[in-house]
Amino acid sequence: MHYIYCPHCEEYREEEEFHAAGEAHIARPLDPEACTDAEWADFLYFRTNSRGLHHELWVHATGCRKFFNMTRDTVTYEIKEVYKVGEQPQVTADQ
Amino acid sequence: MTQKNRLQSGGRVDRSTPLTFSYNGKQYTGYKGDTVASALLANGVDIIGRSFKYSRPRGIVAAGPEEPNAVLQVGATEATQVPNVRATQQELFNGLVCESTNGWPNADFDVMSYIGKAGGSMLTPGFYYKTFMYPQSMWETYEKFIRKAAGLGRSPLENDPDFYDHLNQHADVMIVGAGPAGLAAALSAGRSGARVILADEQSEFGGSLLNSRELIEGRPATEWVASVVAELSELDNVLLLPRSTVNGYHDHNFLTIHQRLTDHVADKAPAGQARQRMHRVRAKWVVLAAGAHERPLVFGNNDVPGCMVASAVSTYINRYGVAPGQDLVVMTTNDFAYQTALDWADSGRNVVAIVDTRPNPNGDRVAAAEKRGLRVIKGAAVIEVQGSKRVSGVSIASIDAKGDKVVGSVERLSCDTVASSGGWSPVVHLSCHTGSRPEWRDDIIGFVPGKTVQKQLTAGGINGSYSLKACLEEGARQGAEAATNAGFEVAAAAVPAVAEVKEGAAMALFHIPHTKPTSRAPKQFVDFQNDVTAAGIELATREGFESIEHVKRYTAMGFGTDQGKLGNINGMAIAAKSTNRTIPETGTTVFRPNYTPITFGAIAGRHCGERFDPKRYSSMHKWHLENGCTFEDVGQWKRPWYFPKAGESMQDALNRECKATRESVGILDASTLGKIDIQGKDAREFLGRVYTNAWAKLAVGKCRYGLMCGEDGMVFDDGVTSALGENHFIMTTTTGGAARVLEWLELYHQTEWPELEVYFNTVTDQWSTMTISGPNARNLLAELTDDIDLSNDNFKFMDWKEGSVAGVPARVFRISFTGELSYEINVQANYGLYVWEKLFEKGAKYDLTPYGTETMHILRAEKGFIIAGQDTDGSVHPYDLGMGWCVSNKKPFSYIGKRGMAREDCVKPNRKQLVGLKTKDPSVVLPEGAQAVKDPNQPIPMTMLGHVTSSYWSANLNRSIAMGFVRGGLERMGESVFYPLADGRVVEAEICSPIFLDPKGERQNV
Amino acid sequence: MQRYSGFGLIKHALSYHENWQRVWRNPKPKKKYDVVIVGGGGHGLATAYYLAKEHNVTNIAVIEKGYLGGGNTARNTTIVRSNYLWDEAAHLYEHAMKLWEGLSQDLNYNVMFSQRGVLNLGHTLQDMRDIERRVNANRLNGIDGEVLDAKQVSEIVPIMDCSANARYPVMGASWQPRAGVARHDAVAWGFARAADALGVDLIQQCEVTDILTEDGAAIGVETKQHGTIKADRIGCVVAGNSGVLAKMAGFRLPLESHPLQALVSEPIKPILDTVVMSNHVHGYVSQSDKGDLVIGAGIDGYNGYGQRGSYHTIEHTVQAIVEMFPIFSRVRMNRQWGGIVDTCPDACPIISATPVENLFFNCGWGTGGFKATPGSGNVFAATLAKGEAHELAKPFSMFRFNDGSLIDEHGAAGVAH
Amino acid sequence: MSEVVAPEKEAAVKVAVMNQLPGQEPRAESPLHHADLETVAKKGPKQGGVYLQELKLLGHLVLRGSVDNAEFMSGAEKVLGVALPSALQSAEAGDLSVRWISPDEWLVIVPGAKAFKLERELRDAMGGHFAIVNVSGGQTVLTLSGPNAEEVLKKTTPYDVHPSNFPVGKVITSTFSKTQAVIRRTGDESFELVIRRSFADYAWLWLQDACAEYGLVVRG
Repeated sequence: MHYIYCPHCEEYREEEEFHAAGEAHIARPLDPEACTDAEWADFLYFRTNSRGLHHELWVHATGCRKFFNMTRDTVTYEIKEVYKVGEQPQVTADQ
Repeated sequence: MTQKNRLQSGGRVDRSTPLTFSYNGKQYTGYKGDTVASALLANGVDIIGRSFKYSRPRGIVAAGPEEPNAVLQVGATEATQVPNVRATQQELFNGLVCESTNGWPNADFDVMSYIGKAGGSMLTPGFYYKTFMYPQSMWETYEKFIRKAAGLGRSPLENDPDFYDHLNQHADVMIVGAGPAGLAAALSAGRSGARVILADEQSEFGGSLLNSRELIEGRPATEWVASVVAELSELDNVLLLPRSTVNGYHDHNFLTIHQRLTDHVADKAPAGQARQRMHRVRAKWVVLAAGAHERPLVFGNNDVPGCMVASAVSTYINRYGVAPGQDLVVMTTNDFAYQTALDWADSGRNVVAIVDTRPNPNGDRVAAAEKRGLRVIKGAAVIEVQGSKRVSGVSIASIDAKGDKVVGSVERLSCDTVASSGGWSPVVHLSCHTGSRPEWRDDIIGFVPGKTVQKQLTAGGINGSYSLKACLEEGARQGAEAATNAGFEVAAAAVPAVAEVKEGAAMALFHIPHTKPTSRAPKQFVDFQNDVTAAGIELATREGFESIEHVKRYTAMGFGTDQGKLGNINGMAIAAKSTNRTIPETGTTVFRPNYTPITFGAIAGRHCGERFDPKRYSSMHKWHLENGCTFEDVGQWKRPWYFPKAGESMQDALNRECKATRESVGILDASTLGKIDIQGKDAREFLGRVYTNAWAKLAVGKCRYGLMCGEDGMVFDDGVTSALGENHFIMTTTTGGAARVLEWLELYHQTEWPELEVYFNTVTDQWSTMTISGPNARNLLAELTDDIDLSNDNFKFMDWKEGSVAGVPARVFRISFTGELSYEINVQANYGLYVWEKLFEKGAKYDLTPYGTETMHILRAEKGFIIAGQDTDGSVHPYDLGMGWCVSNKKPFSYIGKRGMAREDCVKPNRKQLVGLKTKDPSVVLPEGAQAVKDPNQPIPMTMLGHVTSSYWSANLNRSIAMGFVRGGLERMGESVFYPLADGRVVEAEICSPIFLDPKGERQNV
Repeated sequence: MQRYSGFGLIKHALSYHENWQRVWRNPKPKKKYDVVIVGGGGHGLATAYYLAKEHNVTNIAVIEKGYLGGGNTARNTTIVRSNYLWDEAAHLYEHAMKLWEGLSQDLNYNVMFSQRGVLNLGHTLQDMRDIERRVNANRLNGIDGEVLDAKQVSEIVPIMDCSANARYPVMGASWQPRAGVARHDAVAWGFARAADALGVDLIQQCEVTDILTEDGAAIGVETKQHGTIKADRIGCVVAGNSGVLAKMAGFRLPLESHPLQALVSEPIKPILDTVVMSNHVHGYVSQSDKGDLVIGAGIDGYNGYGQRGSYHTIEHTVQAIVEMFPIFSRVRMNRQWGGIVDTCPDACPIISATPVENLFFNCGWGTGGFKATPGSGNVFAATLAKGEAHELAKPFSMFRFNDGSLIDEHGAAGVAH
Repeated sequence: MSEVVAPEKEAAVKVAVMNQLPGQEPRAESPLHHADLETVAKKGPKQGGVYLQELKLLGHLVLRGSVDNAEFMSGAEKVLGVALPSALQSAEAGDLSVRWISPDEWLVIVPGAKAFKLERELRDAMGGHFAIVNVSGGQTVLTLSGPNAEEVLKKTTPYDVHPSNFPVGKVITSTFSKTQAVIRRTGDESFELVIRRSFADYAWLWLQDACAEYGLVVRG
């Protein structure tokens, strides 16, 4: 039962206020027509699905309705950091 | 009936307040302060139930949540039945009614026991898996008997008359357990000013101190408890929760507490009171002070009533003033149980012997017992119990130093009670809930909480610290540390003086050897509730079930309602020994929530019945109710479905509504459609990216229909969006899709295209929307507006105008989902009902007819308009729907869905495509969901071409109409397909255009 | 293999059960196998069994990092049904159903497959349309099923609230009589015992740390406890951990692993003798032979390998159960737990070759893998034996996500099951 | 209707601003109109642990804009008489109050009749990229007060409403039972809830049930 710091509301909120929105940093190809079917599928469906550190997108659904990123351990469920959309994670697996 | 085992004095029961209760139909008396278990023991009740596999008589063995046998059906009425209540935890109240859960005709005399005795030798672990296989057809029959034999209590058959409650709590320090350690922790933390919650499952605080005769500062420990509780209750930053079990410990220090508010008062909660309450706690720091459970030893016939856990015997004597027998034999591997012998002796009963498995025990309690002249037999053990419905004696024998085998001769002692102690198991349960694995410690012969990522501290028995002094010190220290960590600097509370007791070393012994091998010795029980024996565990390992998880699953050890609190460690020890491994090598035992079982109703809380899920209403709902509307659930909304008049069938009503709309004018409450206000200079660009069609040239004052797809190119929503201004649009969505579409827009704006200047706001609830549709729509509207020129030239189809309707400022959209001349009137919701009623005032002369979703569906189907979610299923793109006209691939930006619908499989020929369907027999209405085939006579499995998505009787066309998917359908106009139905009929239908009425669309343009 | 029977049980009772043989050996792994199957859950063990039984490939190892059947096999709610919507899925699950129907005898191990029927409730008009569509498709595919109205439903489950004043009244249901439940542990043990008897090496407590490849082809696995184990073909059947193994082999899968929770009540006397599922109020329940009400919770939205989920998911599920069965309000929840489910975007599995030659994956069963156990193992065995997908497995290639030929079973998959 | 901007009159209208209020005659009905709280108030108890009142038919304006947009921020302050508050804060000026909703969103509440005029003034005073949406008909305000009001909120929202975390003036949007609400502490024992219209009946149903044990006093 996660306790999540919303970087926009700037305080901790209960998980019930949030939705997980999948893996973070999956940018929409700038020129979709230039993508092969396989490349498009990679954007659309294929995921790293990390066991351990995972960068993911959440939305403060019943709060400020803003999306933000989170680095979370998918085994211990520890939240290592939250950061705004457009920012890069400080905590990464290769550290 | 006299309470023959009740002592003249002593204990915490109130002898001046007798309580009567019934057990298995007999009346008994107990006292205020009793549990059902202590009252039954006081009354000399030995047999509390029957074991489910062997149907052996069972008695009470423990005094707390670890009790495996005393599991009763409680409840005076059908509606208030509660199955599987632990007698050791149920406080006695006047009029309580309880029964044994197993045993027929009754627990005392039980026929099954003979079958148990006869068949018992076959009921080994896994016997289910090894038999009942032949003949195959018989299994269902066998299973009925197996199911009957299983299960404990029964569910009530009437609805629960009580209600339950939730409270969200936030604490700086959450302390679990109000024994010496927990109380000391609460003192430290409480004095710091931190928000503290102290919860304990028992009716009063004090934990083990309530059961012992230890002194604190020279006075009875309970006096110290009282003084601490008094101080804590003075602090308004401290919340004290008795009768409150912390049943679950979840990630990020979220804990659930199950508080029993009225179960000690009566079956049914007093009027207006919640029966139980769940506290949902988010704690900065947690102190686990849950203590430890004593382990019984595993020996022959150790389940005969009269065999108890040593500390439980002391508890019944010291806390309840009950000595559950006359002649006691104590068997122990440690010093603690000597106290039980002393308690027993001091209660005036006879201690036959203390049988100590250690060759030369030393320690203060041993000395005290010997000083008191009690017989202590060293290096020996009780290898077997005599008696069936009550202990009548024991066989004891010397055992070797390792406790592996019997050495020397067997002596018999007669007694009626056997108290055994194999040492203590810390209550590590909660610490396991978040995935932390307990660690074995040889010095305390038990598991303690393992490493955790939670902000958790532990104090007292849970750490294997069993002396009162250690508990108090650890509690005070950890309470202070928790508060300090939570930001409240504080020193540990001073610890009161207690006598130090010297403990001799305990012996690591779990399974008492017998003169015979385990497989042939009398049954030696490990898990009483599931009838798991030492022989069973050895058999499991012999068969190759070596992982402790396999052993548990194969034997069912630990799967009972006590979750193996007494048995698991003994079982692991036996499994370890029989596979020549140490206990830690064998594995650990990980506990999951709940610590003890929790009422479903309490978990559900108030979210039941009409509060299960919100019902959303439009401003006109009251009118709908008053006008006999039948409603349809659409998402959380209650939408008008149809408006039957007296005596009308549904079809009658629909026919009337449909005709009235096409012939005069009908009205629909369309308020539930999602509405999103879009402002910003890039609004147009944004629309162009999320809709499949073009938006660049939509003039202010105009409306346009749009399709929304996912990146996979599949349609997921649709609706009309109107240009209110150059930089201002209002988008409509499906009723069910509103929230999803808004989040979709926000997702793309916030993550992909933040540079676009646009804001989205929901205005679904802001506007009441009423659609008047039909040839008389204009005439009706004209009577209510004087500032809108409704002429066809000025106010064209797909225009919107602002003006007043019935004197209320309105936005009127000339859009049509029925194909008729239609106006969608939007007014601020505060005026919705007013305008609606005005429309009916003026509408009378046009026979203005209210219609609901069903007529709307029929009318739009006559026009071949789709309903997203009914005619789409997430696997169809616009071209499959024959809606290529709604796709613009000239747009510079690659809108969402464009690439997806260009994938190989999406452009291949012969996909399933949406077409109209005319049954050959116009009177036959195809069932929605019917599957099409080319040749109805082909063998099964048949090749299916697609299914019927929408199908109705059209009163206007006086025939049935349908839409559905047919493989390659758009190229197969005029061909026939066949629908083999469940009732054997085969319906032939012709593929046609889905536009059944007014193909040129003239009616909406008049 | 020591044959099991009622008579045998009596015989053993007379000898104090001292002569029962091991159900499986504890072999030391060989250096090389024809086929190595990674993952000793139900699907992996079934794969090994059918490889040995139907394809005469017996030089097989099943490598399990924990204990046999200790993953989702041990954690699911044991529902078995085959009433899926799309032909591809329906044929696959029906293939499994037919195998279930003789499984106890085939394995000489009672998996307690109990065909007590499954109800999928409908609470809205769209639910009922979807049910009609699915049942019609099932019927023409040769799968038993019928559409029931609310009255018929309440006759089958009189203790359920089928009244009109429920928040979401029951409008009807689909009913598959041949569906039911089975004893999950027994399925794994039965397949393991039978596979072992056919010579399959079951290697427990052996964790794969790498997949060894040589110019684009898999040649074996590296293990923590037993070093290198070579193989001509490798089949990965590791459910929630599929992504981890794919990473070792250097590719990604269209999967995300989520926590899926379940819970049981205390054992009570028989009161519910069928399986009831509701997508709309989001709960489903059956009663085990032990008497527990076995209840499945919804899937948690975030990725998780922790074998535990969030409490409010449990709350919502219990609310749904109390909404459907108000009389259970005073019954008590005994235990809850979680599994790791590997979910595909179209709620259908992947049974497929991979970008790495000789490496095959069987995964993506999401919340519904148990019911497919024998069928999954059976078609995957054929796939591994021939090196190309079994006819029934072809539509479930991982490459369907490239061309877009998904098999969207979200409707039929519905709630976690 | 003189102030109405009819699109066809002003060719290049950027945003359609509309006075949604009629004259006196048409009857307005708040989201809880059907519950007839006036009668409940008359008939019901006068003393209890929780006091509930609907502040109906107020003017609700949603302001959207970036804090980096000086014209937006200063324009708002000029017209409102207070600066737009920062995260989780609220501000008041006379009969006007403003709540932070999200980093680019604020909710202004004024007497119903003032909403349109205020929107006009704000639009005139602001520049750059911003949005204003009149949601007066889409939501309503409930006040919850009394010695047990905080306890009722603890049953209703997982948010920590203890004064140490939720002091007077603080405003949050959070889960409200199974819907959501904007919750503001207006006093030691008083709170303001902003509820969406279509959920108002559910909120009313919920509050009646959750307040029962303390005694609910409805104020008309």
